[in-house]
Amino acid sequence: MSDAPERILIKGNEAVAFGAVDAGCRCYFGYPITPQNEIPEAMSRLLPEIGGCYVQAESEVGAASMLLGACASGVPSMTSSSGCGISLMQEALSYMTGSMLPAVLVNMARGGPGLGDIGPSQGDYFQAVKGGGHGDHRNIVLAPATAQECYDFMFRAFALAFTYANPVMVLGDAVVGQIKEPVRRTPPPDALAPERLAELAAPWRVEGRGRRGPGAAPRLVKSVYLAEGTLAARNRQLRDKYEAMRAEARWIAQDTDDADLVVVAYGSIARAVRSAIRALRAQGAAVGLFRPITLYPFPDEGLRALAAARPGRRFLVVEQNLGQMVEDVRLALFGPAGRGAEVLFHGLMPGLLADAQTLEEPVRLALAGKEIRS
Amino acid sequence: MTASAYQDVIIAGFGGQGVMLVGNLLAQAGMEYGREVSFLPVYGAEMRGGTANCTVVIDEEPVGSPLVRTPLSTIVLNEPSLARFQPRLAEGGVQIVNASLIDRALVDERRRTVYIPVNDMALKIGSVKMANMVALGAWIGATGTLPLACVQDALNRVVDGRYAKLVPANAEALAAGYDFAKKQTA
Amino acid sequence: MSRIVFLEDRCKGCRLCIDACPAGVIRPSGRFNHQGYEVMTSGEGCTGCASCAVMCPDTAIRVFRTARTAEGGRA
Amino acid sequence: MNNPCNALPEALRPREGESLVFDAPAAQVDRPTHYCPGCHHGIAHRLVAEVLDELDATDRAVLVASVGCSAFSYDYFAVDALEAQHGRACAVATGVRRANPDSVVFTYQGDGDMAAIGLAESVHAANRGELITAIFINNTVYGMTGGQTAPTTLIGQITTTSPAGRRLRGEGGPLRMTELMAGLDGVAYAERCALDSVRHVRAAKKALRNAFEVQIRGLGFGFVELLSGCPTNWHMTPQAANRRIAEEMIPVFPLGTAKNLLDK
Repeated sequence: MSDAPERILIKGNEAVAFGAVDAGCRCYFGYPITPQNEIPEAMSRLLPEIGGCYVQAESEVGAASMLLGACASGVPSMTSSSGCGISLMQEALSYMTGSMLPAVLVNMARGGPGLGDIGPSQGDYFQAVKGGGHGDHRNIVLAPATAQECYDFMFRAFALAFTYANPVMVLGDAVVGQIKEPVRRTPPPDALAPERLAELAAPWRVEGRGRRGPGAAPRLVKSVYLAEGTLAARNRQLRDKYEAMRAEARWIAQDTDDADLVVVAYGSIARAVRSAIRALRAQGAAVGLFRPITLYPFPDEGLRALAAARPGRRFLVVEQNLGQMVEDVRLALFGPAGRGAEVLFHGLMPGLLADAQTLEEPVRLALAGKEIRS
Repeated sequence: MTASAYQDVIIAGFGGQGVMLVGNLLAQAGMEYGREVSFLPVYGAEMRGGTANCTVVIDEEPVGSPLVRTPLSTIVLNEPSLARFQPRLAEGGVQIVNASLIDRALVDERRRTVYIPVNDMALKIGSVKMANMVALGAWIGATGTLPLACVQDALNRVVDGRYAKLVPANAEALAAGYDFAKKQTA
Repeated sequence: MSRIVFLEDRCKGCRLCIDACPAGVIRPSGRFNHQGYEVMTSGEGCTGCASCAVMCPDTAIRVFRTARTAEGGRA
Repeated sequence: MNNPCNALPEALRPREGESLVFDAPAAQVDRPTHYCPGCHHGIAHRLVAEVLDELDATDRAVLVASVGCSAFSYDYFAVDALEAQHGRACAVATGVRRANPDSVVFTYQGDGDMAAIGLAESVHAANRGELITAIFINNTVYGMTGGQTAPTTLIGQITTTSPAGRRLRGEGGPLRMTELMAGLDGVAYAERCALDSVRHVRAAKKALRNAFEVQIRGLGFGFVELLSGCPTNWHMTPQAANRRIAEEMIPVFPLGTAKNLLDK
């Protein structure tokens, strides 16, 4: 055996909780909803042991509002929910973006619209990436596919949230949350030490002015800007920040060098796609995988590079929804900097479980340039 | 990766038959054996019809899809599960079928099957609650995916500390199923 | 005698101080501050009880109390 | 902290033989408010600031502001502050106090904010016994939006959205927050006061002090309801508004301490 720490077999949801706590999270606010209940359950055990706080709120509205208060205090804090619960959090999410607060939210998405079901779905892509709340709020969105990534991405989420003073959402689904896999509980290379997070919050957190010494001026954390020109200035500041976030785009490209067809998929669906691609490549098909790790900022550059490297190369977007990320793929390839490429779409219906074998046929059809029926 | 290193199984039965526990045990053992594993309990629509099921994948490289449409093996503990998963079993795959609760006439003779009375065997060992362990033992015997001892040892991590005294009996149940399958396939 | 001082630029002319004064010494002045509110004025007889200041929503009144040297004695 | 008095011109300084017996508290920011003439928010702000100073809590105080006329209350308190969404102040304050247990946290909310859109957040924060102090301004209307019906509007009261007068059936009766709060196990102090008279204002200050003390002593949630005037939306003079509080509001919203764990 290597020197690596022991692997433990835990659910993605539990990995989220361990990752958050190890990354420095000290407050959790939530409300029960399937399929993410292992997160609050784990947090209610873990946080009190280390002097942190766990509060089961009266609603997701309350939970997200408590998160706002804890984040304004500069303490690494999070909430988690799913589907309809995340909808209820949109108000606070918009306020937290407007107030420039480092909130971390986890959405283990379930099927929708409405109450939907408790199975996996990627129907919340638009809500997560385009912003489900009011105003020009943008949030970094990370999309884990494995339990290990659930652990690792919590470090990245807190690091990004505090670096940019902006909410970060971790978007999984019922499969990512419920899958049990081996996880090594060791901080990933992009982790920021909890002391560093505290340093980043020191210039703006509310804490009682006396903590900053005698005669310190009071601080105010807010999103309202009524005086003429002040909201414009705030939005310019946010725009510049969103631009800077583009440097955080991450993706994984696998087997793309020789690929005539690149399948674009994220999260749990990318796993099924990867297995399908493995099987098809064994049969000689030239097909590869492009997996966005950040859904916002979207990895435009990576996609464009793939398109430019091999003109005529096709792209097939596979999502478990009616077609959401495909719009961002098209924007990347057809937008101002893109030179275009053939972009096909295959949608898996929410409420069904996606396996690799089912995905082989649409990929084969896309390779042959034939119509795919979702 | 070699083709033989990959193994997957769907374990299905009534809620309460311990389907999730043996799935968990298998994944834990696979991990301790140094393999990559995934264990996925299935919720929602899949829970209708009186069955609970989970999928375990064991591989030498990181697991891709944690779900399989045509499993290489199944463990079916009740009739609804047989009806659901027998048609999906991959060609050449093996199924462990609970003879205590499932009519032999329902078993597709073209399928490689270990037809084993897990409830009756478990009762003899001490408790019908260990039927799931007998079935998993039979699966180990039939597939050879992991050493029996490795799975028996993993019981110590999977069984809650409060029930530690039940570990030896569960290990015995695993062995009984294992021996049954070995004899049948010998 | 005690006295009160109005911060006239804070006064909004609500007149709550008039009702509050047990000595009845506060009345409108007929003058307006820069915001156009009619400010108050105080006549003789203030006891320094601060009731007006307690009721003032704009913290526009300061109260100075003179220590009484003898019962009924006034400066 | 600078005492505003020091900035006053010569005429406003004590003369020989005089003492300044009423001055602005240090926790209050020396600036004109945006409130209407005769609005009681100014009195309530000053009382809270006085209490913070007297309890030596100003330096560790955090104000959670609400939405309504008092949305900009943070402009008038010399303490760290943050904005909450409409109705969510008690939940936001929960987050602040839990994240920063050494702070003294208070919300300042109107009746629409706390008793309508934020009733759930308020009641549950109170029921959890959060160590925060909630100051609740009851003036029976939505002030900032122009005098619409509030949960506290009196039966028969005409508002812009109850033109025929509020009717119990279909529109509900005046919500009695103090009684509701006092019934919750997590609440350590609950009192209803009024700001219509000198005597009542002085009593209100005592209640506010108690409501902060229960927080500082870790006893539970502190709550004070302040019956306040809204001359603008009541369409009456400030003086008449005070009379309305005495004659119409207090009979419906009885004054007094509904719960006090300080002496136990």
